[in-house]
Amino acid sequence: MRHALNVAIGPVAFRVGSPWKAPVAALAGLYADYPAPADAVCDFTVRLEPEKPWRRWLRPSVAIHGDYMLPDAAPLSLAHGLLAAEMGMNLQMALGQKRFLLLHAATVERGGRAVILTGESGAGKSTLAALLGERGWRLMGDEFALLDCESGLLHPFPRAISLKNGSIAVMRKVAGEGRFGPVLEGTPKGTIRHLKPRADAVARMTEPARPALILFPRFGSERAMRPVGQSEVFVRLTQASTNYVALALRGFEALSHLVGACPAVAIDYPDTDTAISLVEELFRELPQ
Amino acid sequence: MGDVMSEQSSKEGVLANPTRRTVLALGAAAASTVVTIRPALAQTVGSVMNCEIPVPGPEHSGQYIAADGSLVAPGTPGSFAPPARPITGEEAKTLLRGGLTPNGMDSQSAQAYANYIRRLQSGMSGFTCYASLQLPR
Amino acid sequence: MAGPIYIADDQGAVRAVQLDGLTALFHAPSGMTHLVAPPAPQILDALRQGPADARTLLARISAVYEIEEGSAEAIEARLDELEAAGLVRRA
Amino acid sequence: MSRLLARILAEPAAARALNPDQWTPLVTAARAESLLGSLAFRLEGEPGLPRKVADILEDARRDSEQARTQALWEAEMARRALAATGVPMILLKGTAIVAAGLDAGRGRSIGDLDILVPRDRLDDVQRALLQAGWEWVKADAYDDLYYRRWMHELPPLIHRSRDRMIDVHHTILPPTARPTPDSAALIRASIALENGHRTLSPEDMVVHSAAHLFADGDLAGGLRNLWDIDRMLREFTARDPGFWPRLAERARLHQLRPAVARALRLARSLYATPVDPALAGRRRLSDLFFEARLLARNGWGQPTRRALRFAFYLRSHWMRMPPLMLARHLWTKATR
Repeated sequence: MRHALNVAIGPVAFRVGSPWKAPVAALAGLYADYPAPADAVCDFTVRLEPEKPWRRWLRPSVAIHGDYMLPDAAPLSLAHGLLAAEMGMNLQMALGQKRFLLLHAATVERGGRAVILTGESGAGKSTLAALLGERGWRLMGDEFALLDCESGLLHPFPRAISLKNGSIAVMRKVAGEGRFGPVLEGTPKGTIRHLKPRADAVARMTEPARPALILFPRFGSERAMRPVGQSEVFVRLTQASTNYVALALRGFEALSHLVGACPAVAIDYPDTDTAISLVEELFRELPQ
Repeated sequence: MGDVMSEQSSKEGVLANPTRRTVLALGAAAASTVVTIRPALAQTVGSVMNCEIPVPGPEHSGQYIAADGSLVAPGTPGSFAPPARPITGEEAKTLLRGGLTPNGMDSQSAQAYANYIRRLQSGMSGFTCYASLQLPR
Repeated sequence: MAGPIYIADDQGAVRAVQLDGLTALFHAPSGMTHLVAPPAPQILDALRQGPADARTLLARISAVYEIEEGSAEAIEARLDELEAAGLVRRA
Repeated sequence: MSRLLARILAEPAAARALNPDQWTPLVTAARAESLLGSLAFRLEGEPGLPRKVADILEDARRDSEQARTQALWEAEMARRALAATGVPMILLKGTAIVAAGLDAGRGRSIGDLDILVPRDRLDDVQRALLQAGWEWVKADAYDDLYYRRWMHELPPLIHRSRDRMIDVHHTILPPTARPTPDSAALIRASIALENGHRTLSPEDMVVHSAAHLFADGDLAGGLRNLWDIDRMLREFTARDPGFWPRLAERARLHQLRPAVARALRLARSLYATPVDPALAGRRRLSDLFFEARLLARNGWGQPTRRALRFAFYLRSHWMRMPPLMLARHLWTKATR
């Protein structure tokens, strides 16, 4: 690999390599403030490489390869190399993470207590977490929550936030231009722009927090909340986890403990201000 | 964490300490009382890959798609030529829900493609993508 | 005529957690998690007293619980499900 | 990087001399060769590993324990499904290795469930599996015919709720391959384990591994298969001094003496396996090609030596089919 980058995000270290300079350089820019992996050892390797040798020059397209791969993954255009890198790292986490119970969820923390925001893609959890991260909360991650099976604590995974379409403008109002990556137009998910988390979120990326509240946010309806029963939470979280089955008994114990220990609420919201007030209200009502 | 677990575990079993003469419904013969948790990728698939489904897969390229989704020889009456490009994950999701027909497809061929996708099985091109679009089973 | 005899794994093979109304079972031999609704946990418990056919199980369960008439079929259907999930097996 | 991987597997203490920046490539190559679990068990308790490496290896050990549970469970479900037919079901490959509790099973990754049954009971087996929830992985008529006419197994089946595949074999090499193993002898010599399963005899397990490695495929995953052979040879010969002559006898019986001899030579070369020199025979020039093919992987996990890989791919087809049939097969694949 001509170009390579090692980067640590929370407790996980990645090695990303490519024969092209551009995707690695873009990634290095976005993660300039992140530390290099401890011991110089990486958990996962991602390769952003041409699908066929001639595709390096001729209509270049980036295949996402690495330690773990999926069939049916289509390549991306070279202009979207940064998105390919993001997907490649996510893919290693989804298929290869075996230390923590991995939940597809955003997490924010205040006073050592963490709120888990989970739900179907498009529910707005990423934007909501990013906004909370600008309003007095520590952003622990916008994509994956890492539950430590032994301690029951959540570990941060504060990668650059992947903003899509409308949420780019929302965040541009509250975060300076210097924290944004390049605009990626016409990707399979529309327009994408990455936002670097605030400096404190990166500085505290090895500091775990105790889960206190599980929320299932849904954008688009009138303000509403509904408590969610334990068995429903259990099943929904197994479906939000890519490694629940692989972790076997450890996963079962960690998840049943989480479900037993945290209240869970489904919240509907018509706009982000309402969502933030709902999160604040529910967090205040938690027993100390 | 161990403490909470042992409190919650039904160590004694249900019969050992039952509430006497509790009514227990045994359910209809057709009802189901066991749900098995399966490995899940569905929620994350958009984050981990740019997924698409070739119709038909490269192992059957050139074949046409009948209305029920099965593969037939090119030109078979009532069958449809394959789409010019693979169907993306998003399009497949829309198709399977019976939503709008993706650009460049008429509704009948779209229906045949949707049926083809429904018949995909593990080991065939596109299956991982299809499986990832499924709601939790 | 007696139907097939069923056997359940012993208690040590299964971890159970109550979740409002349902029971989450971790089945160690398979590494699988099942969520089961009544009467499945009661059937498993009754079967742990020793291998039994559907009729014997019904007798064991009705010694403890009030159950409706003509339930042998329902018990058999439950046993089929539990067998498919690997939680019980035929002797 | 694969050469370093093979060396550390054979001699774990050599890991102490690794530089920090050698570990990521080593882990990546091990994952790509499905050998990370085996490496993790070999390095268990090795002092002085970087903290991160120790974590990665611990995760790999736990992961392979789960793979073992799943594989044994799938075997158990197949056993239950076939119990009423009375057909003897013999476990093959990875599942057999872990079911027998062999050293080779420590950390081994396991894919599909492979079983061997008598050819004249295939219909009963097929019926019982279909009834117990296995389904055909859809194959078109050509593939189906191909399997039934030319292969040593039923077309693959998958379980509809557990999503696991089963390969039902009636012998260990395609009938079209040049060597013809004696499948009746394989079944006759099979042994019952305490846990209710059956495996091939130790000698036949080694012969089968060698056949699988050199007479039936393009050597993809070969480094792992050769590791199985190394572990089995060491364990079986330590247990039983009469192992070598019996292995020689079984290899001859199944017409697989050349494959077994080559497996011995390559295991000795890559994993320093102590082997019987008479059975291994003289080192051949072609061993170098096999060795290069087995090691064709770099520290980014990428396959290397394209031309050599392609040559072995062609060889795998050539060996399995008489030339006329190969031409017909490739033609059908190319034109549909």
